Amino acid sequence: MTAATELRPSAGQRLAGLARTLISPRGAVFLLLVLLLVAIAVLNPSFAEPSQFIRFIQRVAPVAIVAIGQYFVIVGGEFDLSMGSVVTAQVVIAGNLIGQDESKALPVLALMLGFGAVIGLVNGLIVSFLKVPSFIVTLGMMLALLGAVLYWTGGAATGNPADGFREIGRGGIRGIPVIDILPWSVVILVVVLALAVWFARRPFGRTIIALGDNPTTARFSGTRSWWVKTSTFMISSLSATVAGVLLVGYAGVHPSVGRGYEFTAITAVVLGGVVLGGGRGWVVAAAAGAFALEALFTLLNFAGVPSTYRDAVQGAIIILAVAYSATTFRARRRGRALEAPVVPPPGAPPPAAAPETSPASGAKTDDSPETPATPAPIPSTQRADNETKGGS
Amino acid sequence: MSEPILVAEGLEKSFFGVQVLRGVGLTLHPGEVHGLIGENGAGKSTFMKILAGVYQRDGGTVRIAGAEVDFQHPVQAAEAGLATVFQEFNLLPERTVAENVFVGREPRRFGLVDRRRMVRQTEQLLAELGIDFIDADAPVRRLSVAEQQIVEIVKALSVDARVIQMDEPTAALADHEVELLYAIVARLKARGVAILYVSHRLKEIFDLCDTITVLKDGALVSTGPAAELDTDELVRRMVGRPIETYFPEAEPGTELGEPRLVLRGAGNGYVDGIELELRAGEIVGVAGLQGSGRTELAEAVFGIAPFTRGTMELDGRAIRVTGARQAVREGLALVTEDRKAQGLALNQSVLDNALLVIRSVFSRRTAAVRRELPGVLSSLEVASRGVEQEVQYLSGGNQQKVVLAKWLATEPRVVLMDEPTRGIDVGAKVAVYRLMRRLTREGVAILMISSELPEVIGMSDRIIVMHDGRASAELPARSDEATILAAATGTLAAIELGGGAA
Amino acid sequence: MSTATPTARRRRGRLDSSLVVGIALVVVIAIGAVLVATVGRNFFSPGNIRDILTGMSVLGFVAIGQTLVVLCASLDLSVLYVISLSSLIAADLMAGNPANIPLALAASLGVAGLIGLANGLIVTKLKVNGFIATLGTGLIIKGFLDSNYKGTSGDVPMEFRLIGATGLGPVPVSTILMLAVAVLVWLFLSRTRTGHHIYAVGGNEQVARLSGIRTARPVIVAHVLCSMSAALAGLLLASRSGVGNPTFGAQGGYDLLSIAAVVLGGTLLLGGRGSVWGTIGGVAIFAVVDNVMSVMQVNPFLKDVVRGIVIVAAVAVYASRSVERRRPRFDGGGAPPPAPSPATAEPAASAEPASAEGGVR
Amino acid sequence: GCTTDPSVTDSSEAPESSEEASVEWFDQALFDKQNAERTVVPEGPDGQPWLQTINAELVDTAQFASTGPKKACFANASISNPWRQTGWITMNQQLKVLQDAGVISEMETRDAQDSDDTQIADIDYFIDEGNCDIFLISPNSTAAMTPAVERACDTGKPVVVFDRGVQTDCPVTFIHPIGGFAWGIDTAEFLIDNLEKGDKVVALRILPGVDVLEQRWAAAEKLFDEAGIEAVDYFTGADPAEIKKIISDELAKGDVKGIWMDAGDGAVAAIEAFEDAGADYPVMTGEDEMSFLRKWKETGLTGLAPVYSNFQWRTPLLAAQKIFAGEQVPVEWVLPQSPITAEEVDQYLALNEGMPDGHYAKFGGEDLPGYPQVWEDRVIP
Ligand SMILES: Nc1ncnc2c1ncn2[C@@H]1O[C@H](COP(=O)(O)OP(=O)(O)OP(=O)(O)O)[C@@H](O)[C@H]1O
Ligand SMILES: Nc1ncnc2c1ncn2[C@@H]1O[C@H](COP(=O)(O)OP(=O)(O)OP(=O)(O)O)[C@@H](O)[C@H]1O
Ligand SMILES: [Mg+2]
Ligand SMILES: [Mg+2]
Repeated sequence: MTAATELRPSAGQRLAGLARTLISPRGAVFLLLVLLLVAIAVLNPSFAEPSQFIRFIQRVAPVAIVAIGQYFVIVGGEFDLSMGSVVTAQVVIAGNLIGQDESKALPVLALMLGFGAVIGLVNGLIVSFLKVPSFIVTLGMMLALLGAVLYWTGGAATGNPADGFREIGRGGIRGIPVIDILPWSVVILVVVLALAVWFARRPFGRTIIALGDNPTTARFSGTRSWWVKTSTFMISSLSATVAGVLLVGYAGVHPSVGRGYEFTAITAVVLGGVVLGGGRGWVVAAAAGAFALEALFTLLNFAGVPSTYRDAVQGAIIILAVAYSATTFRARRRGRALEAPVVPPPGAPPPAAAPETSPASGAKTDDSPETPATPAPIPSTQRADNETKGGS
Repeated sequence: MSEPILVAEGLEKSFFGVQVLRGVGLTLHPGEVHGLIGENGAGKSTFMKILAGVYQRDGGTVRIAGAEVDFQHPVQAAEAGLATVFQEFNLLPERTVAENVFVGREPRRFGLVDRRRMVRQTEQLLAELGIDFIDADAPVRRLSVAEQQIVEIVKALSVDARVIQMDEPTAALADHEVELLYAIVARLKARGVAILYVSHRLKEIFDLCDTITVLKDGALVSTGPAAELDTDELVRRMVGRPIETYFPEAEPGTELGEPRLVLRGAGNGYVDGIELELRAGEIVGVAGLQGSGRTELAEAVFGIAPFTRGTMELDGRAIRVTGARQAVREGLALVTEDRKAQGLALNQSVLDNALLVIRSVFSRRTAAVRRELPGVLSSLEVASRGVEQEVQYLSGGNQQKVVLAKWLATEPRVVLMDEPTRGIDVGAKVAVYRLMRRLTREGVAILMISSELPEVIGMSDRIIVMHDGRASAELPARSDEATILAAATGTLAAIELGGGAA
Repeated sequence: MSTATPTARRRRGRLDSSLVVGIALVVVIAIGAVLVATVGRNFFSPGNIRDILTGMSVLGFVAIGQTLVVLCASLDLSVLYVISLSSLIAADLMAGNPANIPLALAASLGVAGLIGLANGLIVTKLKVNGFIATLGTGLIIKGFLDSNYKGTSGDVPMEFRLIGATGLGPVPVSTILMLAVAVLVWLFLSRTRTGHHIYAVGGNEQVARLSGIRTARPVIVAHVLCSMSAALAGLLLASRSGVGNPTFGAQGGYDLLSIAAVVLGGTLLLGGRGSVWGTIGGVAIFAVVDNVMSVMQVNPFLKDVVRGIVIVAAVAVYASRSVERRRPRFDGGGAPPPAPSPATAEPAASAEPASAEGGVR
Repeated sequence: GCTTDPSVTDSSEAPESSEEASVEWFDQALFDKQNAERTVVPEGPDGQPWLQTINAELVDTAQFASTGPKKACFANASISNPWRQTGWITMNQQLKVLQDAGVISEMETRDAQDSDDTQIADIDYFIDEGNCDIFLISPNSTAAMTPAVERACDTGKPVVVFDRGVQTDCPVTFIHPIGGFAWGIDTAEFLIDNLEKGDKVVALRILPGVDVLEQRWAAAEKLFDEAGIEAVDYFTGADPAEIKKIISDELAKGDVKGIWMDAGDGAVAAIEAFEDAGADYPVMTGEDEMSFLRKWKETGLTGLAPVYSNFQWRTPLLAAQKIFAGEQVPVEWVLPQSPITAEEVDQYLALNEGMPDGHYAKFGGEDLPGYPQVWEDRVIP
């Protein structure tokens, strides 16, 4: 096991590993999602029909895409509170600039993407170069952007954009056997998720995580921190743009479209086990967090919970889910530290080989896992390193 | 002799299955200064932390004034009269000196924190130490490292301890400040306080200590009156083996090549007038006291805080490096002194850390490097449970090897190593030394900053000594410790003094 | 290093905390006064001052509490609903009867304290990030409010309304109360152990722990006090309007605004540094900006644009100030220089300047 | 863990305050009053509904009679929704007319951005600093604004309140359309007429706690209940995405025959949810917002557009004119409020062609300067 050689896990080990993953913080969100979906299907069996289920995915797509964008910002160690306003702005832009003229759809789409990129660029540059906390930068952007868009449009959009454009969020490929219709939203979500997974594994994506984990190390390693950071903001603004395109198709233009999306996205990402503060988390889990959140809302709808109680249930579940992750995470981390006896390097001379060692040595040579060295109130440095991230 | 105030017997400690203390014990008497010495990683700090209640011992007993104690927390220890100046700083930079001194046990009057008393007592403590240049009301972030060290000492003194442990208290102090500490120790001693004193500076040990205990690899080597020892004997007990086997010789085929890195009159806000020629296949050691600007020299070369004066040439080309990214592209590598803060992303895997530089600077080479990586890691003898293991679970030495792997992957031509063996065990050290020799044979130029003089002496082809931001001397290979120290303290004239002091 | 004059150092140290906020406030006031004068009004007239101070009071209460929480590196997003809830509890319990005032005050502060306690426990014991924890508790309270209240409720007796309606000259009583709370919190932070420990825990939890501080306690206390001071904001709103309202909190957007005011006041979002007076300064900046925009009848949508820009710009001023490396040993080089010219080199330095074209690539 | 139960209140000290401390918004007396007002033929100039009155009880304003241009101070709740934006545009155009006529010198406006606290401060500022000759107030909420409005009355200057009311009689006049109960009755009766007993109606509500909105639902819910219509209500925040999700889920649960809305925002999304699910169009009540009228026309569904008369935004300034002229004005100026029916849709669509979707068909500004450009471009001062 030395020298970085890996063991090939057997099938049984893999299954056990899968089970462990599901109850682990990393997999908890998938477990939660499955439970919620099953509960919905029990309450309303038609939900499980492919044609209904695909509609559910269509509906989640914008939130999931926003969560994917927010994932990159959070895992890079920052926040993006401006996503909701970007969604709103893009929705209103689409309504006002495209109007009923289908031929404008493509140019305006390009403009929207450009606009999204610029918003992210501005956020990122201010965070990187003016050293303003991203919480504040994106909060300011959230206010300013929404105000500017409302000012520009006199508070409301002219109207829904042309149906051709709205088809992206509303329509799909019809006549598919089992599912009847394959909404474009679903296709786009799959593409975005695939891109995100691919991107997160690319050198650049891994650099984002490393930067979120330890910005100093990243800087000393030659990372162009400002660009990496800025790009995460651009990704999130672009994902908000895509969500805006889907939403304007799905629902139409209104200045309240996108309201609260930043919090929904952050919640989804955290539900997905991504650590606020950066450096830890899996993009698929973040998307799953969005699905879990939407499934929760749907479940509450189907269960007939009065709409006023929904927030309360949502709040409780978020706290419990995150507390579960946070506490099991700590427990596991402790456990892991225990089960990780570091094999001394073969090159190292055995300690006892030193000529003048005290005779008292050798009293305790077994590799038995030691308790992690610390009294309760003082964690050893090993644990301390991520405690600051995982904790409050 | 009086009754012992502290008796520790047979202390044992393991971290994750690696035993770092094997039945170590010692006895402290009131008014005694007890030196605890040993190599890096010998277990000195661990021993102190067990006494202080930071770590729980696995075995052994500790008695204070005859009563057996088992501290769960340093505050308990402090209440029992045992205070500790830890090796790492434990200060809150945003708080004032007085607030730091009294954090956790602020004095109160009518239920409110008595700020004035806090400041007054701090000033008093400072005055007792004869220090007038630290403002008790100034935020600690404004203090220099030395001043911060003094605050740490004051913090320990403020509990009115009967036993004070000091873990390398002079590491960050300049000469006259060391004198100051001497005075402090003398005063404490006169008060009947027992002091357990750790230092790597043997001269200090002989100047101050009544008794000396030597640790090696977590085990007790000897304990006895200082008067019975001299420097040579002490070193022999500490190191326990001839230094020749410790530092590998240059590998056959290593050739001194063209100058790779040349600095002429280079300087910035932190270093000044640096003259340096680093040739292919050469290891140049940089010695100096802490705070002498060695790290800043490396950082300047690497573009973290670029030079603003003078010239820098790389392979004969004049260049200005203004950022780490550019430095990496130019073939430079910087193994930073603070592994955890600057060298690693602790939550990431071995693989991710090893690929960090490649991914962010030469991303197109990632796939190729990734294929070679297992080979590199095994050649460095990295012990891990696989490349997917998070580096935070690795031992310090293995972490350091991951840092080295990260840089080797970039195939650098000039490697700047800042304390490359800090906090890693003997075996890992030898591995690092071997690696350095291998690199030089391949024509790499190495600038090695180290606080461990034997290492500097054992590995360097030439030695630069820094003092107060300037290169105060350039010494040939195998220069003796005394000369280096003299240059480091800016008192080259005192060369003769060093070795024979005791 | 030992000879550096401590006084000079101190002056620099003090400059970048509350003082900068004060300077920023003065600048904002100066600009505001000029702008207000251009529309023929007097910025310093009693009515205008009263408007500004009134604008400060509610946000001031919330931001004071938020300061405590931010100082220990947490956040409180639930203040929004605590404000509404406390206004409702108070107005309902008072029910127009002055005799009920003490009970009503005790009840709303008590409930708020319990909510803060819950927040603190969730953050410290369940290890849920403050952002998420308080987002969650906020939603729970919101659900409670929406389910149990359908609009304004209760009746605040005249005696209690006077607090919101009277003033000493141009200074409203509510502002005086707010400033009194600020003084109390300032005393709490500077004169109690828990206050000191809040800074310690926010600054470095490890160090705090090593120093024997039970680190959960200050965080919990901060959350409790934050909720209670949000409740004071709710009480003030009830006093000013005569009723409780389940949307009082949301109307003012006090969650994010209070955090922005805290950061604007120079408190580190990561905890450990900051002061109540800075926060009051931040709140005052907001109030002045709002007042000036109202007097100038700025389009309401544009007001948000200006607010957004002010928040970022003001924090940028502080942030860029606090980016300081260690002190340079050699003058001339200074902190990371933007475009150092080799010409400034000392005489000893080499003659040949580093050529630009020889360098990169 | 809360110590109060809102339904338990000490009623001894709470006179005539039906809203205060009440869980239910339903108020039989008000319901009956508004129900009756629906069928009253309004008095006043033909074709100028903003000057018409219903069951007016006039009050003398001779004490305010005075010549010369006057300064109006307008404390506005907000312009945060399309209805208020449209009205605000109309009001400003009306202002121009009155300024040209030398009645009003200027109107100083403070916008409270939906905050009670801000609006109270705004009114106090006007009292101290405004040099106001008349206060126009569109309260952000009924009970909370009462003390501030009383302070404005105490200055002795005329006070005009419109849209939402306050719990005091001190203003010279309180201008509003018939009200929420009338809306609720209009819409519920329409749905009941067009649906069968046992059919399901989904009610889409914007937000809780605003009296004019709550009363709409209070009336409708009562009538649905009596008629055996199954109605479920949701708060949507006017977010069309939210609306669409809600309808989709309801459709997944079973047939939805009717849609009831307490405001027109988002009507389109509701209709589209039916289209996307392949379900039959519901019987639906929206509002006179253009987006709904257009979609209604396009789909040909069975619909009704209840109206919360947007033209009321003209009335306060016109009331000011009357007050300064010493003319009598109604104490409670009830403006007509009649829904747009299927027969009238074409007419209103034609009338408002070119207006944005967020425009309100019965905005009543056709005779004002700037028509139609100002409304088409949504020029917000
Ligand atoms: N918290 C810890 N977890 C794991 N290993 C540890 C921990 N603390 C110390 N060690 C290991 O224990 C050994 C002894 O370390 P210790 O810090 O006591 O050495 P030291 O003698 O003080 O060295 P130095 O002179 O460098 O300060 C080292 O190998 C170190 O890596
Ligand atoms: N003039 C100065 N005033 C205050 N602090 C200084 C000064 N110069 C250096 N320091 C501090 O001293 C510490 C060590 O300095 P530096 O890294 O330059 O020296 P070094 O010789 O590399 O020391 P080390 O042995 O710690 O690596 C740094 O943290 C730096 O902040
Ligand atoms: Mg040590
Ligand atoms: Mg160094």
